[in-house]
Amino acid sequence: MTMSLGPYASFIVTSYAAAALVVAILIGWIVLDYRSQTRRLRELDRSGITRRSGRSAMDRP
Amino acid sequence: MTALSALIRRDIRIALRVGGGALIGVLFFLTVVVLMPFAVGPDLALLSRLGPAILWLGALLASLLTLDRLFMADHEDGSLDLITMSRTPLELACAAKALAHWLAAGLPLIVATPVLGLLLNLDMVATGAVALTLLAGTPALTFTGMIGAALAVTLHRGGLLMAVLVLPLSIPVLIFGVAASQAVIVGPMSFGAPFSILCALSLVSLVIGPFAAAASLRHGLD
Amino acid sequence: MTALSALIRRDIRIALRVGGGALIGVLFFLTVVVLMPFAVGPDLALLSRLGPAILWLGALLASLLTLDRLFMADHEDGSLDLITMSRTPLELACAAKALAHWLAAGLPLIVATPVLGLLLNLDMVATGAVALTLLAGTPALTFTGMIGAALAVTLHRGGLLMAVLVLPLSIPVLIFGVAASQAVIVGPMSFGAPFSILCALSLVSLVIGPFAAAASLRHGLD
Amino acid sequence: MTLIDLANPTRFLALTTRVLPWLAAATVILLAIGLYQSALAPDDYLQGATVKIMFIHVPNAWLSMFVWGVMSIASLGTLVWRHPLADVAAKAAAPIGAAFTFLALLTGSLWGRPMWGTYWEWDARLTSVLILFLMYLGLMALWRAVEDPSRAARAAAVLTLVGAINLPIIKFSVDWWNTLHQPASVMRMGGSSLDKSFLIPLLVMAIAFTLLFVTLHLAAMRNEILRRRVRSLQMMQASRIAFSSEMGAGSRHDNASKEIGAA
Amino acid sequence: MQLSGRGVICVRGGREVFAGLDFEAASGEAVAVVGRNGSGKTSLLRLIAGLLIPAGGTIALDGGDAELTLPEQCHYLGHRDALKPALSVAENLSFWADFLGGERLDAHESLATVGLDHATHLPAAFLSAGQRRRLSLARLLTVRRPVWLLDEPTTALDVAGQDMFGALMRDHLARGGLIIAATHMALGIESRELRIGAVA
Amino acid sequence: MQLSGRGVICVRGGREVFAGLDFEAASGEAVAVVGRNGSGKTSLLRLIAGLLIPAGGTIALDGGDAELTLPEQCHYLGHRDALKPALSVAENLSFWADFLGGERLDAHESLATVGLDHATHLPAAFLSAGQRRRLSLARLLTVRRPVWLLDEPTTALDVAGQDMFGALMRDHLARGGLIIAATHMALGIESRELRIGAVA
Ligand code: HEM
Ligand SMILES: Nc1ncnc2c1ncn2[C@@H]1O[C@H](COP(=O)(O)OP(=O)(O)OP(=O)(O)O)[C@@H](O)[C@H]1O
Ligand SMILES: Nc1ncnc2c1ncn2[C@@H]1O[C@H](COP(=O)(O)OP(=O)(O)OP(=O)(O)O)[C@@H](O)[C@H]1O
Ligand SMILES: [Mg+2]
Ligand SMILES: [Mg+2]
Repeated sequence: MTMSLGPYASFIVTSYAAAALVVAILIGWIVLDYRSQTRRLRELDRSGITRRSGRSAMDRP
Repeated sequence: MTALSALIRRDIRIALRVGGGALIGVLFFLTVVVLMPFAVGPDLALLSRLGPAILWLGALLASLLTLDRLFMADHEDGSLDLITMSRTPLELACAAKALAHWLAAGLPLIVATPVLGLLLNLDMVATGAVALTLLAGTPALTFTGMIGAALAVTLHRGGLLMAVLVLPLSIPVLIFGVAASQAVIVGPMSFGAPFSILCALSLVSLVIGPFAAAASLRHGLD
Repeated sequence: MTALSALIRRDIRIALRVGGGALIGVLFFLTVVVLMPFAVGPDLALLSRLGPAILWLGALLASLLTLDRLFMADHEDGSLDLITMSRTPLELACAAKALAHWLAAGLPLIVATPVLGLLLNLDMVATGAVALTLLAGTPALTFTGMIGAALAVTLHRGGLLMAVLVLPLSIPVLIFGVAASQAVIVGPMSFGAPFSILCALSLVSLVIGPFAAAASLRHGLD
Repeated sequence: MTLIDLANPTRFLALTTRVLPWLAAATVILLAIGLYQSALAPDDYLQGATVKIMFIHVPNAWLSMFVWGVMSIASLGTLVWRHPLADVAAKAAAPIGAAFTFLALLTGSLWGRPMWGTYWEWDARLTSVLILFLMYLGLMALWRAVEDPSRAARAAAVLTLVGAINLPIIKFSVDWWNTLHQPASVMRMGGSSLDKSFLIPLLVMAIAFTLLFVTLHLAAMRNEILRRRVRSLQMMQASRIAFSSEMGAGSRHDNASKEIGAA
Repeated sequence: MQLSGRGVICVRGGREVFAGLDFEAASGEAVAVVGRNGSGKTSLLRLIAGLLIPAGGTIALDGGDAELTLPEQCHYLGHRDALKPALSVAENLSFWADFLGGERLDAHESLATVGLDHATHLPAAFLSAGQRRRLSLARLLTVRRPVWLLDEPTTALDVAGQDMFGALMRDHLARGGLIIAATHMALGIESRELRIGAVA
Repeated sequence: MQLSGRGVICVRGGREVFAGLDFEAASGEAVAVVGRNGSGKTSLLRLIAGLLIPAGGTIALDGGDAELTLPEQCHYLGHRDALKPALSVAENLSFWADFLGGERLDAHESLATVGLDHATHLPAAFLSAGQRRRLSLARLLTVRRPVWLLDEPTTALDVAGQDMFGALMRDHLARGGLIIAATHMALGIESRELRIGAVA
């Protein structure tokens, strides 16, 4: 299936591509951030710091 | 009432003795105005077309230059603690401080407009229009800028961060101020519409500014 | 040397933390640039003609917004006493402080110029020219501004004297900076002449600034 | 699970872990449907194929405002109830909102070039969206610049609420001033004036993007909670060291009972 | 009149400074808050003054003016003295008198009491540390407030100044006022001690 | 080493504060400057530190490092503590150590001595009044200077802090340093008194 996008194809494609790119950046940022935070929590956990309740810093119910 | 007028008188007195509120704005204006011919070349028609924009930019920047210490100085010497504790509602005290700032720093700009208008090749009517829009619009600049000044205290941060937070809020004021003056100078739009929006903006900021500033100060206590 | 580099590192660190960092500086210039079309109107040709002036005004403003507290903050918390007493010559300490200020407030603007040039519709050559003039000229703004900052401490006065003394000194810098950039963009003058004057101004201020500031601080002791 | 439970960060983490995969799956499916339908949508008789930009532009434009709305509600939570989860919600939303606003501006100008013959025009709608974008950036700068998150939260909340005034201006700017930009055609009094063949894909895309926002927001909130947990644990570590050396002043209590991460 | 706190919790910068603090002070009574550096004395005064918000517990004044909040009935004398260097001694004092409002004394008289009547026209920038402190004290005299919250009030005062200040406090208590003072030294008047934090 | 002043005249704001003041202090000796508020104690310290210029008379240090001026051999501890709220405790201290230069001690060690080693990474904005004072004291320890000029040094220190500071001063004197301290209270060490102005 081919679409005919007319004389402004580049504009349309750029729009969709930009949207995809920005959303991908957002997702990438969130995933990387999650990784680094959990890694730091694990490090703290290993160094023996626990939360007040005595549970490990990492445990997620 | 005595409390508020005491606050206003004190702030104006300090501004005149220390900050030189009046002169800094006027001088800043002058710099901006002197600079323009070099930027756009010796084209008098163009200069007078840009006149209102230049004056408005000057006003905006001059108020930024002095506004960021509006609450910070009082915070640093402990006055703000006493003002917060006092029987005067904090919103009113904030409004009084902003009013004092406008009187010391905004009003001189308006007074100086006719002189600067001459330098920018504006005719009498145009100068009058710019002065009028400044009179109607600069309170909005002060009262929105006040929010940034209060945030500066809350955040322990001044300078550029404050400017970055406040400038977007002042863009509408700038747009309508310049639009109203341009309407008089080149037409064809009416002066009334943008001017009344400008007045509306000032009135809205007169209400929102003190409340937002007081809220920010209250929540930033420590 | 350690003493001076410690001073520079401290001042930059404080500027980045309190001012909000280089990013905020860039954001500030972005806002100033975005502001212009609102004031001047949406005329791209005019905008690119005004471009250098706008960037130069941004630079002036960013240095003015922060410069007046260059020595005042150190004076108020007593650091200046210790700096004066130390084994480092006061002239060098002043120069170090000004350098730190330029690195924190002036350099980000120059780095951001290419991006801002795009928004102002400047082409590559023009953007390069503006960046070059800023690189050559902003030190002069900082180092003359420093004199005003020192006088502000001596005279227990901030804004007013700062403005009265510094703005006139910085007007030539602005004029030659804008003129040099304009020469590249619209011609027909040569770029070399105003640019070399600009460099000369910077060099002169690099020498005079620290001496004048240190003298003013020494005589203002109390 | 009641609202009170939700307010507890640990419960919140548990909930998001359970819900996020489903949300992500739903987003992907709806996006696929929306993209397929918009590919099939006919050309507009006036705008030609460029109308396809609408399916990206309009959802992003709506979301740019919606996200600020979410942040405003969270700000009320911060100021009125002083709830730490509200801080987290507001902080996590800002970059996502900025991204959507950026896309609305970008796709708008890409659409503007064929339609109006210019990428950018200083008209009221465009200008107010640009201001929205600058305010998003300002908020992000504020969050980054301030160490103490609860202090930053309160300041950001005030600024967010003040900035909310911009929302009605964006929404109604096309009605108040006659501008280049399209007046409302989907969400307006008296029903939509848009043809079904455009309306349905548009609505699907809008729902898909909203789901995308919810997914990203919950994930970002989770990150933020973890970040604060790390911070409070690090502070705890610092004061542990203090106790072992046992000297001088300072609080001897285990710290941060109010710190969200310590919950 | 009775000022009382129940189970007050103070959190600063994310760290708990003290928790579960109970205290009370009645009319005519002075409470000296003592404790190590950083134990939270200043924080307690700021909590009472409404300048910090307690993370838990309540602070209330019974028998005061029902129309006014607690902070509105307090004088707070902190480390920072709320003086403007650019204004003269008289201007500084009369500003606070006008701004704080309520029942008040003649400004010149209170300047005489604190020993600054010869310096009324001097800018506050010219004052020595002890003179600045005296000027702050004059504020407490000029405007009447039943509750005085004093943070290390005798700092920088010379011996004569400390005596003068002791007399002022006794006067205030005799008129039914109450005083909460954070201090590391003897307060110079009879007072009950409130210890915060572990014993040093 | 011997610090001496001869006929020192001090004029501030156009008014003569004191005139014809003679004083001296030798190695291992502490001088307590006493006098009423506004008598000129702070002014005297600032004259010695080179922060004020005497309107008459001379101040000289004999037997010190001949290559250095008097102020360069002094530590000055004033009312204002030269701390930057935005920097951490450790950053504040290490800046002054680097900037002042000369012979010096490990920064962490002196923080431990003043009881701030648990707070090295806290921003100075978070410190209580006494903790700020302790941080200023750490500066005196980290960088060695023979002459200490102290302006009401025990302000805001708790009892333990005052003891700690007394020990530090004795240490400094034992190493051959000399101390000039303006104070309204007992200094906590043996000292000679220098009275300025009329007797209170
Ligand atoms: C940078 C430029 C643009 C910006 C910032 C912008 C912004 C917006 C915003 C904020 C909305 C949502 C308004 C609402 O919900 O009432 C919107 C909707 C819309 N925009 Fe744009 N726009 C831009 C350019 C364009 C262009 C060039 C077109 C087409 C010619 C266009 C067509 C539309 C349409 C059809 C809607 C939907 C209106 C409705 O149904 O309510 N926009 N735009
Ligand atoms: N910056 C100044 N300009 C003019 N005069 C000043 C200045 N600072 C202080 N003075 C005056 O000089 C005199 C001495 O001040 P100084 O600060 O030396 O007193 P002090 O003995 O330290 O008093 P205190 O015990 O209150 O600290 C005072 O009368 C004061 O008014
Ligand atoms: N602005 C602030 N932000 C965060 N923490 C703070 C702040 N001010 C003080 N603290 C912390 O709170 C604790 C109590 O401080 P506070 O000033 O109440 O002590 P204090 O008892 O008055 O001490 P001092 O005797 O030294 O005056 C200290 O550990 C201090 O580090
Ligand atoms: Mg204290
Ligand atoms: Mg003194």
